[in-house]
Amino acid sequence: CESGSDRERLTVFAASSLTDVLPELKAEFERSRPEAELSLVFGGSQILRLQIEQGARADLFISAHPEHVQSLIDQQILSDPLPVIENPLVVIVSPEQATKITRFEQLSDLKKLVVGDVAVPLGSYTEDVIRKSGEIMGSGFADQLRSSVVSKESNSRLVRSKVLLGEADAAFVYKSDARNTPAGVVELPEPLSARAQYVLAGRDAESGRLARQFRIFLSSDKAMEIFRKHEFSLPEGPEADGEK
Amino acid sequence: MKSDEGQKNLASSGLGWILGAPLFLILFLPGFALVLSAGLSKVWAAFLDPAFLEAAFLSVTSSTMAMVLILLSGTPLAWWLARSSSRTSRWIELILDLPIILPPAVVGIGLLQAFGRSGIMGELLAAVGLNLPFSFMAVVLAQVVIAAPFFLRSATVAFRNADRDLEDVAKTLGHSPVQIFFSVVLPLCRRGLLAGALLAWARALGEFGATLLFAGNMPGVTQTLPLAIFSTLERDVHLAIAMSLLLLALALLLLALMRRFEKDPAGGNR
Amino acid sequence: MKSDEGQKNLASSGLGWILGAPLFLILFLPGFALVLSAGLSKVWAAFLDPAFLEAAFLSVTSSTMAMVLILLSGTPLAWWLARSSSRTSRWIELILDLPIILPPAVVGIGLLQAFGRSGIMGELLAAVGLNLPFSFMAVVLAQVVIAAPFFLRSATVAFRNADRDLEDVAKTLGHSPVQIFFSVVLPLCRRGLLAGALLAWARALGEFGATLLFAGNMPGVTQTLPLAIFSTLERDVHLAIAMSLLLLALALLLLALMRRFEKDPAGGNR
Amino acid sequence: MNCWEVQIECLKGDFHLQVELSGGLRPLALIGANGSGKSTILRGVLGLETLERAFVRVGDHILHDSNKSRYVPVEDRNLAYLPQGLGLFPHMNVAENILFADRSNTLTLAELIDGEHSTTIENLKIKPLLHRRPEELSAGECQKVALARVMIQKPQLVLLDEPASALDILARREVRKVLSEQLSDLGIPSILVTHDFRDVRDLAADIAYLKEGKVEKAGSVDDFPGAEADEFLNEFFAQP
Amino acid sequence: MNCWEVQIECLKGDFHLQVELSGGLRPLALIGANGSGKSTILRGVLGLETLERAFVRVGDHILHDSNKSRYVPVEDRNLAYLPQGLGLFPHMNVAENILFADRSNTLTLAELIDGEHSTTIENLKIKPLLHRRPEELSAGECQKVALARVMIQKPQLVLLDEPASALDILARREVRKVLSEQLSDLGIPSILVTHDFRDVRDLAADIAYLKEGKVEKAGSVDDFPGAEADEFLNEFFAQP
Ligand SMILES: Nc1ncnc2c1ncn2[C@@H]1O[C@H](COP(=O)(O)OP(=O)(O)OP(=O)(O)O)[C@@H](O)[C@H]1O
Ligand SMILES: Nc1ncnc2c1ncn2[C@@H]1O[C@H](COP(=O)(O)OP(=O)(O)OP(=O)(O)O)[C@@H](O)[C@H]1O
Ligand SMILES: [Mg+2]
Ligand SMILES: [Mg+2]
Repeated sequence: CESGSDRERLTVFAASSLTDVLPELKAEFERSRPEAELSLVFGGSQILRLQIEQGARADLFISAHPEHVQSLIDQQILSDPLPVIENPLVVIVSPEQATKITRFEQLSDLKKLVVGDVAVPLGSYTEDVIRKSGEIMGSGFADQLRSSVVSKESNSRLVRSKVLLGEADAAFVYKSDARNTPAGVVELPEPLSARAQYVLAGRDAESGRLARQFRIFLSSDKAMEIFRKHEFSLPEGPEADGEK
Repeated sequence: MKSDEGQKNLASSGLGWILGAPLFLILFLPGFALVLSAGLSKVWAAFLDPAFLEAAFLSVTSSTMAMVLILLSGTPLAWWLARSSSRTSRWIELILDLPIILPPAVVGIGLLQAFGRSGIMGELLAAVGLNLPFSFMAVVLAQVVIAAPFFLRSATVAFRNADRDLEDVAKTLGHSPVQIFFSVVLPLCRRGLLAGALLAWARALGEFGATLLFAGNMPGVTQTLPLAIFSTLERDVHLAIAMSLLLLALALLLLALMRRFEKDPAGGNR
Repeated sequence: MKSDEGQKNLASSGLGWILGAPLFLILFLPGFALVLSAGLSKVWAAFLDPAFLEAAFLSVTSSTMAMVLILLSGTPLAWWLARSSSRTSRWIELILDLPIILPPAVVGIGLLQAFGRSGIMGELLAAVGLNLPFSFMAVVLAQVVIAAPFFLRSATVAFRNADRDLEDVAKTLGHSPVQIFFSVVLPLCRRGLLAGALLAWARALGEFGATLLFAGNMPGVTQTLPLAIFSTLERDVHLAIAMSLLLLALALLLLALMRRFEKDPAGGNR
Repeated sequence: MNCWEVQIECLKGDFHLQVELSGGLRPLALIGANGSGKSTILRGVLGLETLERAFVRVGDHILHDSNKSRYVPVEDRNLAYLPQGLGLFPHMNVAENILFADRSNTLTLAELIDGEHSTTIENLKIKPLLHRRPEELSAGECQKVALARVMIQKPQLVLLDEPASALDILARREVRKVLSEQLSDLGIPSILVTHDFRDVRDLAADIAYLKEGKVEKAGSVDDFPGAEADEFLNEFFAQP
Repeated sequence: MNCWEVQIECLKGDFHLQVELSGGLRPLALIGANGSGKSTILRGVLGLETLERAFVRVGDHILHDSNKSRYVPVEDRNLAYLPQGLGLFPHMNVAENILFADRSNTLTLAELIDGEHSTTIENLKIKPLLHRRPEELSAGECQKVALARVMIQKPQLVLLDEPASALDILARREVRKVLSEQLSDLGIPSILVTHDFRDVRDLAADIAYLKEGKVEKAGSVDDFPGAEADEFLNEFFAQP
């Protein structure tokens, strides 16, 4: 694995919610250009940003929230931001309750709800959803949701694991993480919908050609197909959500 | 003029210091860097952060409860391990070290599968009305599992090193094993036990991964200081660092309190 | 017929076992639950996972290097701590415990700020061409910082408990302090030092947070087994558990190897 | 009937101990070369050794009978013992060490100094040491403390392992005097290991001569003629 | 000129030691009550005690002179010492314990058994013990091992702290014989702490009588008249 010293190397730091999809993209990309070798490093967007600030050699950085990329650009470490893909929020329901709970309004029947910590992108999106649900469905509903929260986790996978291990009844996660699980999936009703925006930025000086090619590859049809398979959705253009 | 004997001792322990200095620096510099990087105003902000006081209180209470459990049940267990010479006890001794090696997050998963709603003991616990995950008791339990091995190993070694002849003499003086344990064995093993308790308590106070998985992260219920710090890390690194320094200060305070006990009650130090 | 003396001993250590059983169960059940939940096929899949072998190799080499550093520099440091009675050394002893209390992730940040590009020692290290963060050496360094306190405390207690009179006698026999250290002090403190080394090594092997921050999570370069397990946890909980069991098996293997050293070379056990 | 009787068989490495002993109110002096098994016998009587076979009776109590699987735990035997290694507790001061032997657990420091044991403390000259730790004492002073710890007990049988080996000559004389008075006053039987003929003489003790784990000869002092065929006994009785 | 001279002042708690001693080739016997400071003097000469003031000369070497801030480290003093607590290393067997005293570090087990020290091992009767650990020995056997460790050394001065206290009477006689021969043969001076007059007599030693940290009286045996005003001396010389 380490042998490819003659191959061109590209190090990509990516938000941990891309753990499943990026390896597939990497395989596809490397198939089309055998001289390239991609190495993927996953972590929380904030942690990765900190590491890049402290000198980690990342050629490209895909963050789950535009804020982290923007901060690195402000520090003139990275440049050329590019929205890549979006990931809508859904609610997953523990397998035992999956048949009973199918609509968002029924969430107030559940006792144990797990959400993301407000400090991470998932948590801030979730908080927006709950706040809006109070406006639309009555403040009693939102209060009921808030009081049934038993834990505020630091990423979507941790949140999901609580439901899959049977400890929590339901949880707000990214749609990509709801794929291929025994849990029931409840989509958010249209007025409440929220989505994470993945933004990419790169180190201009060193990475050069290969990085540019990977950028182009990410917006190719082939890449989009893979993204869609993993339940990501295309960016809806700058006017859709914009800077939060 | 006092004897110059001291000089020689100094010289040879100076060697210890010279050889030990690299490790000291490696251990000291990161903490020092943290102190430098956190401005005083940040520390103040961390102190005022609503999450801080609540989490600090939770940390102190949960680690204290964990330590009580560890000391109460771990001391006899370590004693048994030290005194039993069977093969079984050798294996048990080994097994009890394993939670140190497992990543704490995996320990947390193990805890869920053992004491969770659908875990091995789940129905039993539900029958007595106990619902551990996402509760304060889960925090304590996670800390016990993560920290106990450190106490157990130190205590076992201490008991094993204790002078059996003195126990025999105490028996001939008519004291029961339990009396002997408290009036002879414990005082003789004091240092080793205290060191073990200190390691365990420090580890419990710093516990993060198992708590996160088994108890979750709920401010005011299960969010200990390390969890609060980790949450803060996602939003403001310098605030998180400042909070860590407060954790250290808290620990130093508690340590200084404990130091009073470490001193020999009668003043001697050997 | 052998004496019945043994019966009594058994009875009183049986009490230890009864009181210790709750803690034993609490420590044992999570691991047991993990073993149950991971099917054999998953364990096999984990073993074949490309990340596994690479990470296992990295874990073994890095923790071995960390232990070498800790033993080489930590032993003299602990000796100095045990023998110095100055106030400074008391404070240093206390400070050296602090990395246990800090959340490992914060230790990692501290390491970045101390040895990172823009850290305190950054320019110095850059001048000699060393770029520590996100390298294999960073993994070793993180493990040293996280694990060393456990060794230091155990070793300090062991040295403090050593019989000074025997050292004096060895001096009168013409042996230099260094000779005495190796031929008298080390053998007498063998148990405490080994226990400390064991704790430190187990902790180094399980280290996660500081490594993640300071060394990053780069397969083949800095991804140790706990990091690989954490990454796997994101994608497949059961695979991660299976991988953890492999980590445990690896640790048991290494522990069993170490047990051979713990035995007294001359056969006796006291 | 004898006050106590002991039958012990014990294996320690190559060493094989097999003895039968008994005694009345008079002290029994165990004599013999180094390594002949004297200390092992005392420890066997106390229940501190693993014995192949044993029958130990003290007064009316059978403390150990391996044929009937009877074994009274060490702490219930009510025997006073001065070990050869003294066995002082390093974490207790002298007074605490002595008071630790009080089975009723009621004796206070004040009573120790002023009560019935005041003469013991006085005679042994350890009053100024009461607040010191064992590590702050000379070897002889330690032995005096260990003796005091034995003397405040009121046991069924007293076992003393070379109780005067580190004492100066005056203290030795004193100890012999105090022991002989106290033991006969209270009517407590005793077994005493010694290399000093003066102990045997002053305590008017019977003698058991031990050789390589067996009782070679036993009896009162008068049973041992002036000149013996055995070199050890010869030298032993040649002492003044 | 004397072979060695010692001036020592030392404080230990309330105890104040202040002595001046010197000696020729003849052994010097330090006698005195328990706690009079005998062991402390030996340890002071060795450099093991913290001394207020000290001047220690052995042969031509000044080992300690607090006026001139001269202090030779313990390990460079080349004095042989038998501590009162014996100081055997529990992790070494008997042979290793003895060989550990070989400063040249060349002596092997075979040489110990067959070479120049074979008679020492023979006389002390410790040959069958060579492979045992100290914990597997009787008290007297331990003392014999400690003696053997002293005797294989060729020091400037020998310091013995009650070297025969746990020995049986035959072993004591043997040790006195071996010591007196070996010390005078090799011309090594010695200081011997003892409570036994026979040691003084058989080694033809000079005497220093210590009382509460001071030298009360010193001289050859002939300087001490038969009947003394001092009770201790009286009792001491009343020994055979
Ligand atoms: N740490 C200490 N604090 C106070 N006094 C002490 C301390 N150590 C020793 N002493 C006292 O110093 C005195 C001299 O002790 P030393 O061991 O030299 O006596 P000794 O002559 O060898 O007696 P013995 O015949 O019993 O061996 C004793 O009275 C003892 O109580
Ligand atoms: N663990 C052991 N292994 C082998 N032999 C042992 C062990 N323990 C004791 N011995 C032997 O048992 C014998 C009896 O020892 P014991 O201590 O009873 O002798 P003693 O008569 O008290 O001698 P002393 O006069 O020296 O105190 C000794 O020869 C000793 O070497
Ligand atoms: Mg004996
Ligand atoms: Mg002495």
